[in-house]
Amino acid sequence: MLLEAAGITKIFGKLTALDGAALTVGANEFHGLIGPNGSGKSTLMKCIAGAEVPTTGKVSFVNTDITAFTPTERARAGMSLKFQITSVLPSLTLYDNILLALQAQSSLIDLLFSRTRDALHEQVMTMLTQFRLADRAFEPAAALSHGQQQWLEIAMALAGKPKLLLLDEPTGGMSLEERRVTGELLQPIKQHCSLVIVEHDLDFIRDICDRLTVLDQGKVLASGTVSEIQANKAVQEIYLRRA
Amino acid sequence: PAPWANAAEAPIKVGIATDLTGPIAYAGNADANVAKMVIKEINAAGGLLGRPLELYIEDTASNESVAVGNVRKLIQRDKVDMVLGGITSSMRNAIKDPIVARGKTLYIYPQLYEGKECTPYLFCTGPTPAQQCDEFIPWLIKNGGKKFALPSANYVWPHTLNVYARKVIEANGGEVVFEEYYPLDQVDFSATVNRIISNKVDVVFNTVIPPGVGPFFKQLYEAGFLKNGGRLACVYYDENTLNINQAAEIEGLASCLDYFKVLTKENPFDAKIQAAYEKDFPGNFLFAAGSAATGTYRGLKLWEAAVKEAGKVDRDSVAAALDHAKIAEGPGGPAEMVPGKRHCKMKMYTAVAKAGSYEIVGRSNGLVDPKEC
Amino acid sequence: MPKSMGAVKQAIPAAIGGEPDVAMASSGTAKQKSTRKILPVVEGIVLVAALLAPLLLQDYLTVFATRVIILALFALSFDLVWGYAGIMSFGQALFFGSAGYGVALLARDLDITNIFLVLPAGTLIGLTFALLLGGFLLLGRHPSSVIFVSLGTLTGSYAADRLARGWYYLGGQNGIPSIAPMSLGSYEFTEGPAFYYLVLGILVVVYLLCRFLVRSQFGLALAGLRENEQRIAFFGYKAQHLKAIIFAIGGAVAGMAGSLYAFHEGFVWPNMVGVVVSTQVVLYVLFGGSGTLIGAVIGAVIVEGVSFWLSDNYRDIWPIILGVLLLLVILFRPLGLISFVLGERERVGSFGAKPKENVKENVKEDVKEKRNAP
Amino acid sequence: MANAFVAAFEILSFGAIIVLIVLGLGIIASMMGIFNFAQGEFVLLGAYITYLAYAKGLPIWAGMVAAPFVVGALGFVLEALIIRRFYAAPIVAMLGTYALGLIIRESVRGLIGGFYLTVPEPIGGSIDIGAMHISAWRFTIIIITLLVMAGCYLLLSRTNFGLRMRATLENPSLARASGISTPLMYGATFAFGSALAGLAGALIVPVFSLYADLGLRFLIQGFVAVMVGGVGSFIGPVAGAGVIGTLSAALPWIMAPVVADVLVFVLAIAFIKFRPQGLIAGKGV
Amino acid sequence: MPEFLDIKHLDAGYGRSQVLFDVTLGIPWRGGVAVLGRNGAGKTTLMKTIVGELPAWKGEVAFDGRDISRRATQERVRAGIGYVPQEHSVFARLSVRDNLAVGSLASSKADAVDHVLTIFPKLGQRLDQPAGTLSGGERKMLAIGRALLGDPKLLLLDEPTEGVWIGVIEEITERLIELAKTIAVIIVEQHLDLALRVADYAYVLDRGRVALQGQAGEVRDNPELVRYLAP
Ligand SMILES: Nc1ncnc2c1ncn2[C@@H]1O[C@H](COP(=O)(O)OP(=O)(O)OP(=O)(O)O)[C@@H](O)[C@H]1O
Ligand SMILES: Nc1ncnc2c1ncn2[C@@H]1O[C@H](COP(=O)(O)OP(=O)(O)OP(=O)(O)O)[C@@H](O)[C@H]1O
Ligand SMILES: [Mg+2]
Ligand SMILES: [Mg+2]
Repeated sequence: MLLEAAGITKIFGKLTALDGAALTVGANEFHGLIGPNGSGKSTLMKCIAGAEVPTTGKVSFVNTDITAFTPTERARAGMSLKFQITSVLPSLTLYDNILLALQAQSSLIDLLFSRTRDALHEQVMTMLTQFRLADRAFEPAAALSHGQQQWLEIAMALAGKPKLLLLDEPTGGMSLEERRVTGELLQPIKQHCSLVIVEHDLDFIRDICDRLTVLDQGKVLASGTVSEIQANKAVQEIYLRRA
Repeated sequence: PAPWANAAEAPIKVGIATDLTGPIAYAGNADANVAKMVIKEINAAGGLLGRPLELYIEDTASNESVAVGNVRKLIQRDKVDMVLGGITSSMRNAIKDPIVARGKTLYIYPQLYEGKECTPYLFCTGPTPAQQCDEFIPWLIKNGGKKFALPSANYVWPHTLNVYARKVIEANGGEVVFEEYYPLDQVDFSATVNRIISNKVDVVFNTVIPPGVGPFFKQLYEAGFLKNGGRLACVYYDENTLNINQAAEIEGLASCLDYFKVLTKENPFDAKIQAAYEKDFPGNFLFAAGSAATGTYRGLKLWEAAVKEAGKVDRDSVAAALDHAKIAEGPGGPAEMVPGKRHCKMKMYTAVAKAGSYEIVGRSNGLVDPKEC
Repeated sequence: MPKSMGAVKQAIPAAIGGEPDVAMASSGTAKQKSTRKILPVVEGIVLVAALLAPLLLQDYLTVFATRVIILALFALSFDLVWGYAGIMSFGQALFFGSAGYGVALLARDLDITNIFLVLPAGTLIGLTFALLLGGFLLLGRHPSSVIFVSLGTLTGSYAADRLARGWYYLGGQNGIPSIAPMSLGSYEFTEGPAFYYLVLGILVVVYLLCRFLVRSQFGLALAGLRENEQRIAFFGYKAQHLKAIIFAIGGAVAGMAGSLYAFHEGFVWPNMVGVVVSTQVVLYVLFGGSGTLIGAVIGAVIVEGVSFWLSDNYRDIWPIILGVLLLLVILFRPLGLISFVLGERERVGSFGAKPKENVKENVKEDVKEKRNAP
Repeated sequence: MANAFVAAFEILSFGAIIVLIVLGLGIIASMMGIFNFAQGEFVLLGAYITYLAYAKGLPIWAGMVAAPFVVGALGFVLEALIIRRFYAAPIVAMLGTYALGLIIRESVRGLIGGFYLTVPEPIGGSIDIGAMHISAWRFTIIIITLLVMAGCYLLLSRTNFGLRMRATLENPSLARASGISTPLMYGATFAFGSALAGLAGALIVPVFSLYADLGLRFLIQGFVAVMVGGVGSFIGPVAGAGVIGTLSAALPWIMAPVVADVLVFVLAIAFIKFRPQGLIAGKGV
Repeated sequence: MPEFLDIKHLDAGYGRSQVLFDVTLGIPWRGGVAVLGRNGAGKTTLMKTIVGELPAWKGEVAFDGRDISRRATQERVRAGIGYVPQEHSVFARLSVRDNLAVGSLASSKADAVDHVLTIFPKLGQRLDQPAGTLSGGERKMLAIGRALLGDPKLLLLDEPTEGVWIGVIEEITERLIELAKTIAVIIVEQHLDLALRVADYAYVLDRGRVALQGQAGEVRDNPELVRYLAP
């Protein structure tokens, strides 16, 4: 298994946001994480990426225990996260945003003497073109609309060539057509990368994911292949229940 | 000025570098005013060596870095023949090198200070610890008591002065109960006041400076120090500093300086310069000893005497003459340089604050020796 | 403060009148406006002026100019940490002053004035102090907020000032006067043209190094740091290390400036480590324009020059006038004087060249060209 | 025993003075996110107005009452003309207010001739309990400080003012979209913070006498207090001021004052480092 | 008879870049209006211009018969416009309770908050939590709740259901349909179904221009629509 998170509990004050949740993702697997609002999806993603420290539980990645790793160390181990709330670097250009993500793992010497810059240029422009942002490459990211910022963030998350990509609601604010395109853009990475994706749009999830995990009130309600989940009684129930 | 328009030779240039802005601007402005007055007077009397005097004033801004820059203007741009100024010791320290060593110019320092300044070509015309303590402390012991406290601001003047004062106190049978130093801007003295009261100190020989001194005296007063017969002593207290506290809070405070304004009642020459000063500069900047105004006057006059004797203005000739220069009249009386010492003998007065003004209670017999260098 | 700096930054240009200079014709078909490159021109003009200055100025002004150049070096050190990495070092004087004190003690107690010993020593002292303070303030579990760092450094500098005033070995309030001149063999650097060209040379070298630094990809990492430290940590940057490194480099440059200053002025005094000088350097940089190296230099020159002139001509009220001028610049030119000639886009710049030009230009080592492709 | 009582009183009274001075600073820092470097000069202006009243022969308390209003009004005007432009950039704000402070300070220095001037207390002398003497005015200051603190607390917690203010600082555009007039809120808050500084100046001038650097003296202490207490609430800075004030008055009782002086700051930075949110984490009022 | 909100020939943008070109639209006194368009089409910009966060460069914005294009945002809001922004739609450091309190500052109804809490029971469990720590969906609920508390006569919703769980979307949709019977609602939405259920009329923006408009049903069936929504 590429990623194994087990027994993750996260307590905020009185609230137990995650209650022994678990998630396993294999190599080259696209894994969907679904559940009602406040069920702990984002919190679980953050615990995996290191943005939150779980109260208890263990995360291992490529057979190493990374529970005590900082976000930087996790990123260097090959994880990459797109936050639910977009957080691009507003006054830098789109180009620089991507470049920043691309060169993150270079050594200090490389950074100083810019040996990688030419090599990176092609990649930056390819990414931007793929995400239909190339014509705005030299504008500051702040000038993008919300949806465009989502694209940029996905591009940045992809740029680091991660082994595991964590996307928290990447298609928020996108139309059906735009979602479809996003799905297409994600497909090719399956060659070298696994994906955990949080989404509310079931159709989208169904289209691209191999397996699903359903969270409800901090607990894993069900986990399995798409068809297993669709047949699951408990899951159907929460879809009928109102928040 | 017109009368000099066709003078044969260029004017003699006098540089003043003093704190025109910043926390002690009141002193610096008074010094600058005195310089203007003296220069005007000399020029009115026909100048020096037949040449007019020209005054160059620069601000030292209580900021050593600004000061050094401005002093260089005096030396390098204006090429003055002499610089007088600097009020605090740190200022003197900062500017003496650009003036004397790098600038090869004569420097006169007019303020009362801690002594020990023995740099060649640097002449001091304000009182030294010996001049302020030798007669004053015995008076305090007689009129206050034997137990002294030495609360002080933490810088070189109090440190050095206290060493001397302690010697005199002990030589006269007194005792120093404690000697303590505070950051310069300390404004709360409850711990100190408590020690003074509980140790039954007779005399507080104070070298705390503003802004701390106001609250300090007030706290002492409120704790009943004066009521119980304690005596305040402070050797930089002059007319300027009287307003820091209400009269009652410093009733009986004793000071020892080379000049007090009350002397104008007994001394016609003092009355004359005081009147001339107030006529020209009626504002807030008082002609007072603690702000170096008297030292400035004395310094300029001694220098005038020296230039006259030397007959030229180059540094070495003037310094040689200034070494033993004398003036018969000055603020508080005559003054003369002690040969080889570059310090100045002068008369000293002990005065006591009564209801917001000073009363002279003691005078030195003749000129007091600075005992420096 | 939990408030993200990202949001604050984003608001700056719009809120303070600086138009968010988004060069694009229309929403869909955005095209970058061809921007003339003004920065190199400004740099060239300043350099030529600096080279000619001693020939045109009277002696005493050359001495003054020497000091200004040393202060410009100091300003550069602050600009590096604040303008480029977004670390608000409100205590930059601590490194400047401690190096000054350090070399003053070397000269006073050990008679060491050799330029090849004292300058490295001063630089090292600045570096060490910056590493210590920076390590304490910037490293740790939680990333430290800008306000915390600014007040932390300010307090550090304030405490150092008070320590210097209270410590007798350092001369207390009086500082250390009459420092012997810096020497090279039997030659002594006294104030004047030789000293001027010495510090100018040092400034140019340090400037070029800084320029290389901020335009390398390392500079991009710094820009990311300035924008949002937490975010770039998720890319895999060792954000805190980067911060500590740049802070230490800033300290080293400040230390070098401090030791030159001590020898040039011939004395050191507590203010030199204190809040007054710390604030002063911030003023230089903001006045000139932070985030451009040349802005820091221009700021130091203008602030010092104007104060010098004002104190000459408005002797009694010059601090007030200076205050008013500062306020006006901060109000109407929050991005500094440099923003009169430099657009926001060129200031923030981009680390990527546009594709077309990049093909044309095949310059290998020269970083500048790549960034500034016309 | 008596000694301990006097010590406690003295330490407490200095703590109260620092609290009084920091109140306004804390409100502006917490509610508006601006570290106002001109705050010391607002204190100075309060002191100066009190002095003016005294010098013109008016009763001193009249000056003390006028001071907060005049300084508050000035704060309101300055906010509209100057401070308003800085909200987006807290660091620029520090320098802008620094320049403002410089202008005010140097002007006042000109007006008072750079001297140290005494202003008598409206309630002078000391309260004598047996052999102990306690300053009547310092005692009054403690009482007024407590009253002002309580008043501010009520204002911020019991009225919508505090809520509007916090909403405005947190997200100005959303606050506007919620119908809050953000310019008015900023103006009112800044004026309120300035008025408190004016009051502090008026009350402390009899203790410390009037001089141009009066406010500056307390500025950094004030910032440190705000940080120690915690930005973001009203109570935080007040608590911080209490701690810093009493600490800097108490330490000289047990060690050399020069050491105590530096120690306070070192302790403060170390404390902030290990508890960055401050004594009281910024929540609520 | 003039429309409730009458926008004529509106140009607007950021700095020097123009985003909206000659936009004209009318919103009736009650009923829903949908604004559609792909990412970057200018929907948010339009909303911001209506509430006054962005100045109109040219053209006219009239509300309730009065020109409001020069008025400050807070005045427009007090005049009866409610706004749920797309991003930063809650006061992150204020508690949920305080967020709601800010919403009801202007309102006189005592039980208004309770009413909102019955719509979104989830919020009731989170009252003392800083709004910035809410989950994405909870945050949206809070933003909508806050806007409802102000008793608006015209409600602007910029993607109110982004990140909201399907069950809740249903709830929100019903509320909005309800609401649109009494007040005017402008909704920007990527959920085409939802938008067109709430709205009677729809505008489609393309690169800052109105490309298509008409009754909800017509627009939905228009073959052009897909083209305008595709990236
Ligand atoms: N820092 C925090 N402090 C307190 N509570 C928190 C914090 N962060 C999250 N929560 C709570 O934990 C719960 C889970 O939040 P999380 O963001 O993981 O939900 P989610 O599944 O991502 O929901 P959504 O689909 O709405 O984004 C929520 O109820 C939220 O309010
Ligand atoms: N602050 C800004 N400065 C400059 N341009 C901007 C700014 N905000 C948005 N834009 C540009 O204006 C155009 C319209 O943006 P707007 O946010 O209105 O789009 P939108 O229709 O709301 O898109 P989305 O569906 O992604 O939210 C876009 O091209 C965007 O890049
Ligand atoms: Mg979420
Ligand atoms: Mg939008």
